[in-house]
Amino acid sequence: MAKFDRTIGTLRFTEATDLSIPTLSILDSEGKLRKDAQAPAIDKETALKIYRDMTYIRVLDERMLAAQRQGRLSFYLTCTGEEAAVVGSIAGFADRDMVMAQYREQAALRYRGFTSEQFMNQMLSNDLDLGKGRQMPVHYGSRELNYMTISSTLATQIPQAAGYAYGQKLSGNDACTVCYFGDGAASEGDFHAGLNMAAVLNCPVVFVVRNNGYAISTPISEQFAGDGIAPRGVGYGIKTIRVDGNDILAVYAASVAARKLAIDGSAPVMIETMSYRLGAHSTSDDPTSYRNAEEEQLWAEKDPISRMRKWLLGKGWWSDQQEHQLKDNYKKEILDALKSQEKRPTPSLNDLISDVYQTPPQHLQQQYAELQQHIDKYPDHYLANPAKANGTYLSASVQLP
Amino acid sequence: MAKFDRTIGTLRFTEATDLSIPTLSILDSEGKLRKDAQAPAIDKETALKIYRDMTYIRVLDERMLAAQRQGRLSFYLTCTGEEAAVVGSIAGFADRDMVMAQYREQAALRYRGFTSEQFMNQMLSNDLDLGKGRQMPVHYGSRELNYMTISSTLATQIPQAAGYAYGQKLSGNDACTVCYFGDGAASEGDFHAGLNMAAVLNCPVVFVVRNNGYAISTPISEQFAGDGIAPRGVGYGIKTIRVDGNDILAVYAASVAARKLAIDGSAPVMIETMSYRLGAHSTSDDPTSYRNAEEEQLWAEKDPISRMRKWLLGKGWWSDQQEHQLKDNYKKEILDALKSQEKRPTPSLNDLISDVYQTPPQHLQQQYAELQQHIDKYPDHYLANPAKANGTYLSASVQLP
Amino acid sequence: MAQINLLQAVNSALDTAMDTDDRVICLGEDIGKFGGVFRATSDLQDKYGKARCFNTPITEQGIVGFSIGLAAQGSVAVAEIQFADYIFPAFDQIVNEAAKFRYRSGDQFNCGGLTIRAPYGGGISGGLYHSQSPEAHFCHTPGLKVVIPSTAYQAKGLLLAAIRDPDPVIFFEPKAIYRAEVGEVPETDYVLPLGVAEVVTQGSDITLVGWGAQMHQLHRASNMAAKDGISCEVIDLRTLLPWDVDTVAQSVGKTGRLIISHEAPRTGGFAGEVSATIQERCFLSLEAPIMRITGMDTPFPLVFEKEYMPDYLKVYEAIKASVNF
Amino acid sequence: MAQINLLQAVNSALDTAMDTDDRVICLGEDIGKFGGVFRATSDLQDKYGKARCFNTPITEQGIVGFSIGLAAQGSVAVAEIQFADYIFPAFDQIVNEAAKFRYRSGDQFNCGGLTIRAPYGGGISGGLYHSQSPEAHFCHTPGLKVVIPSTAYQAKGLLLAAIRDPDPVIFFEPKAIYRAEVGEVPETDYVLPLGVAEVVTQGSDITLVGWGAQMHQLHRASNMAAKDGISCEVIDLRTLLPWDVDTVAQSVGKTGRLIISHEAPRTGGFAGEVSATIQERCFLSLEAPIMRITGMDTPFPLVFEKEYMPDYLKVYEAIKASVNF
Ligand SMILES: Cc1ncc(C[n+]2csc(CCOP(=O)(O)OP(=O)(O)O)c2C)c(N)n1
Ligand SMILES: Cc1ncc(C[n+]2csc(CCOP(=O)(O)OP(=O)(O)O)c2C)c(N)n1
Ligand SMILES: [Mg+2]
Ligand SMILES: [Mg+2]
Repeated sequence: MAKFDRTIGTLRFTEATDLSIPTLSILDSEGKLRKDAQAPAIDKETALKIYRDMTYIRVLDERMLAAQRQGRLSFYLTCTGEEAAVVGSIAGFADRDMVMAQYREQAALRYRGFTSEQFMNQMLSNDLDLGKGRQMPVHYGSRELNYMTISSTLATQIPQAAGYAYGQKLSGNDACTVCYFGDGAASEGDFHAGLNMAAVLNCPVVFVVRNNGYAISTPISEQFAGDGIAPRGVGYGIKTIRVDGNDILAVYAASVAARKLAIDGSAPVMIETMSYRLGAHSTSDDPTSYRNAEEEQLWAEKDPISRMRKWLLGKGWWSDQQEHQLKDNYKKEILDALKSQEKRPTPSLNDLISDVYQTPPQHLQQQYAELQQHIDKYPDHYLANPAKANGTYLSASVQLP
Repeated sequence: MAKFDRTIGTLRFTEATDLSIPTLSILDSEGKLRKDAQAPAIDKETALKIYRDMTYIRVLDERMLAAQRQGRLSFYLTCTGEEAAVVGSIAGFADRDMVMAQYREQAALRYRGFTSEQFMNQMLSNDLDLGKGRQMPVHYGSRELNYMTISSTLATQIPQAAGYAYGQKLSGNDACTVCYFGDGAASEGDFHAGLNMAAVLNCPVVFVVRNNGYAISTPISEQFAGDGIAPRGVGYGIKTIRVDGNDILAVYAASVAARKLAIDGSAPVMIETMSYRLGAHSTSDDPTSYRNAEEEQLWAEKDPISRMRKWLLGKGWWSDQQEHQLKDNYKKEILDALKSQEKRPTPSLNDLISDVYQTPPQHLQQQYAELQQHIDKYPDHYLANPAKANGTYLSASVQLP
Repeated sequence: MAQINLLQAVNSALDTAMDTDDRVICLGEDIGKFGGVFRATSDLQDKYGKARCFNTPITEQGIVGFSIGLAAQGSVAVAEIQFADYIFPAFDQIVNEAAKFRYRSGDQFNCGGLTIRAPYGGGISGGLYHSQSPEAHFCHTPGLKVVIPSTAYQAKGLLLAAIRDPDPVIFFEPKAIYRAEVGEVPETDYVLPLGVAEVVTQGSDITLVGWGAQMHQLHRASNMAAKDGISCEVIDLRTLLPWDVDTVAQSVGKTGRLIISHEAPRTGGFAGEVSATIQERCFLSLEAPIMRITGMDTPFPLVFEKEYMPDYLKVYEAIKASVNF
Repeated sequence: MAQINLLQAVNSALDTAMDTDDRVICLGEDIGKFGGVFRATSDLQDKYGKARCFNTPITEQGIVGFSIGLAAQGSVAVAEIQFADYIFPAFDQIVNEAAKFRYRSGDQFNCGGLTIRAPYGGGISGGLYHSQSPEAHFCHTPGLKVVIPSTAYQAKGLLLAAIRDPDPVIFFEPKAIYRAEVGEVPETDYVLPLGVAEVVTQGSDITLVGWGAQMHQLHRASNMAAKDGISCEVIDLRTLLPWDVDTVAQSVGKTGRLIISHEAPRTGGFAGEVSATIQERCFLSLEAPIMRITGMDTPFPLVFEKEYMPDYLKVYEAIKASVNF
């Protein structure tokens, strides 16, 4: 706690430059260890799992973008460019840790074991969707994998994550919460509420801020005036680190250390991953109107996946042949899953009213009965494969979410 | 704007202690200039006006506390202990600057020229209350004095102040906004919204955070875990200074400098005044259950008014005789005003429905007509000197606001 | 059984809830050592420790967000909002998050362990920001339950039911009668059912529906009317969402007349919902228009609070008007 | 006069407002260079400069708070909330601040220069968080005005009126018909009155009341009913707060029947208010219960959006039920 006991007789304002937070960087752009860097302990198995999942998500994102263009799903949103920030961080946590993410962290869900079929079921709102067809594509959730269902409303998960972590601490189950959000979401009031509460109530939660330069069209220069998000963590009394988000080893090292600090110290930790959203915000967006190709090119050259590949190749843990095979397998796996899962039926009509409450109250049951009667009068008009309808319904310039 | 270009190869978390913000202190506890201090330029007239207004508010607060106990008004809330933080800051601004305060800054309103009668009119909800008897005591406002009407909802004025200042800048009228709030209010989401917007949109607003140790019963140790509020300002990229809030010269010097920075640089500035709420939170509160007498005593010895008096006496600008006379005059002025203004009638019944909209819409006129008919049926039951009723209505353990 | 007041009944319910279930956690502004500005959480921190009963920073959106997370994790979170007037910063967390948490996840996750308590209502010279009755805002939100007690006995039984209910509940407490309302309350553990109205007085000529502090105005008006030979059936809704349509419809089927009364402004208030629904259900039984006696369509005033309030005299006049229609 | 769509009409209104009054400022998430995610603010930054049309950080409570301050200072603030679903973080600033600003200050200060625009409603496969119709929450708030256009012509005239109105206005835009709804819209400056409903179709058997995108369902149902020989009077409320009771009451006095329809969930929706009020005003004229055809009491669904929505078939069935009552 603050003591406020240092006094000074001369008037001087403290400025952002008085707190310079450096960026942790371990792998250079060629995938070599920096000379002054301490590489984290990472075994081959973990490294390859990380690499495979990053690659998987890159392939999934490309396939689903194409599928969206074909009208096979209504909406999609890629993680492209930020794979190391997401996979590198989640790899530092245990499976029992709860993940509360924003929406661009499908790579973390994959790392936990989400299957291609499960991704498809959600995006296609079919009868096997764990979310019962209620949310737009990419709003995943899995109780089994400790991955909280995504909400479109930005930043709401931040104070929730603090509370979840507090509950974990009380339960004494040696687990923490990892909470992801973007540079834009960090402007919401809920960010402030969540970080301050986490700090003063000693909640074991690790906040991973994905600073990717943009919030839809808004560059970070119009989102904040300070030195990124990291100094805010310091202001709340939270141990904070900034990392090169395209450097898998830096992200991983910071995450492993952060988890330990959070659990051993019963305290929040913040990691700011500096990266770039290489793709559009979503399939409803076209970034050419608000940023230039050079900037994109600059960042494309820093691609986190190829940087990690170079490192793996250097260590002799990976080969070009394995690379080709892996990608081909993923392409096939994903396409097969898309084809099979899009044939599945929609959830049952009753899922329109179930789960509003644990048990549907009388008025809702009555509304449902009336609906059924009505549908019986116009059987052709309703229940007509709505999953298909989704594909064409959205206007191309509607930004969702 | 941030460049994020400093990298580092070793893992290290940045902590609150990495940014140490000192407290500006100019007058020592004996009212003498600190050796290393640069005193601000302040003429005798300004100094005496500041002193008189601090003294006035101390007297007003004492009188109104007593009046509340006598049942002459329903509620009251003192500025005691923080007079230097409030008067010292407002003295650094121009009369055309807008003040957007929390509720404990009556001293700033006095500095602008609010009369004893005006204070009474508001607290007694009489026909001359500028607020037309609609708000609880201490919710002052004066268009003439550029003092925005107080709202009970904490922190809402913070983003509003940013917007107000933006408007001032566009109007090009060489004015800024000064926005007061407490350590507790700084936890609200609106704080975050307001400060970040002010910074990134270059609004000439000076935020004065009154850190007085408590928010009702909650000590700052349960309000935040960082080094007070000041580092948050730095995080937003706002020039920030912490001052001894009981040191009139430190507060004044910082405020004069802050106003200049805000207007010349079209940018927000933050001042954190370190002080103590010497009294109860309000007349509905009893602090003995949550803090101890020693702590109160410690702070009572740092009383900002007597510290300033010592300085004035040292400079030969003030005498004990002047002191007695001033206090006697204020006591009389205040008591006379209370007596005369409590005899005044209440506002007109029509003020129940006016100002909801600029022009009362039809449904409201109709509700009013029905009310009038109803009152005509029970003339003795309604309109029975409600100002008097206020005095007895409140339960002593209801915290308002 | 002891005679205690409504505030003590709330405290007793919290005590019982914490005592019978380790997972119950109370949090809010000033609710720790201080016991809350109204003292509803008195002694709980001493009894159950700082980990289970604690002060939060002043951030209603944070309090509710944090409590949702707690509940999702498996705790039972009882959050206090210091005044119902200050619940609005938490509106998004309540309406977009708590209310939709189970639905959007396909029942994989829920925050049913969440209860939000807030003192509400006028009658204490609180003016705009210490007097509001915001229940209608929440009643338009599927996924929430909204409960308001009017007696000490109800307060304990309904609050325990709310805390243990599998859905998120907003529990508004009528602060104007926190102390004035005194009754027999068992020291033991008991619950009253949610979603069920209470017919407090049987009658045959007209039905009066209300909740919370307003019940006392209805009783007083009903007594006045009785002297005129008018028999009022008085119904306390107790739960507003989901509300007990059957009980009200049955009563209006019998009396043919209905007055609904609440302190909140008329337009968009919950009386409109009750009126519209009963009109649909009892159209052919109605002998006079359903009437609403409510606060006026203004912010909550200070000096003219008495004139603004839907008091027993206004209800009494409405009873006569309805019966003479 | 050009044929333009509703979205272009909104853009044209903003352009006209900024052109005719220097004090008009547009702000919101992504509304600057990008022109907003729906392009409602296209070209405005180029035309009027970054000082008068700018991106804000992502903080709805900040956007509204900032805009209140701007308006209090003398600017005319037109804030965009990217989706009506995201207006809830700003609820406190809207309900406790904007709505009460003039009243609490005794008319010393006001924020009448504030207009909040937000695209609302379903029909775009948006699911829970890109489909909501939150108008009823605001209609229960004295001090606000709530306006919803249903055509391109209305959109321009009502938005200009809202921006110039001396009170804070919430302006919800029916995004499902942003492009589909095309009509003749003058390029010149014009306003349509707030608080006045429009009788869009005259009829004698039954009155249909709605607003926004729902008007199209009403028209379609009305056409179907016409083939059955039922003559519908269709009324577009346009302003919900304060709403035009007289026009609706007059119509129902004539037809004796009323259906109100909205997309928002039934319970606590604004149809309840209209029903309750008209029942009070037209009790003796009513020949059938007033009916409400609305969204269901669930969060807004995705796959079953079509089933959830109060479409023309549901309205048509209700018309028949009412007439055959
Ligand atoms: C409360 C709220 N406001 C606005 C939006 C609309 N919206 C969706 S994504 C987005 C940008 C978020 O940017 P950032 O947090 O940086 O994440 P990124 O997309 O860059 O990963 C916005 C404004 C929303 N979903 N929720
Ligand atoms: C939104 C909101 N939440 C809660 C309250 C109740 N309340 C009134 S004053 C107060 C404490 C504020 O403390 P601080 O900001 O430190 O100011 P101080 O009283 O110390 O000057 C609280 C919690 C309120 N008025 N508004
Ligand atoms: Mg971003
Ligand atoms: Mg304080």
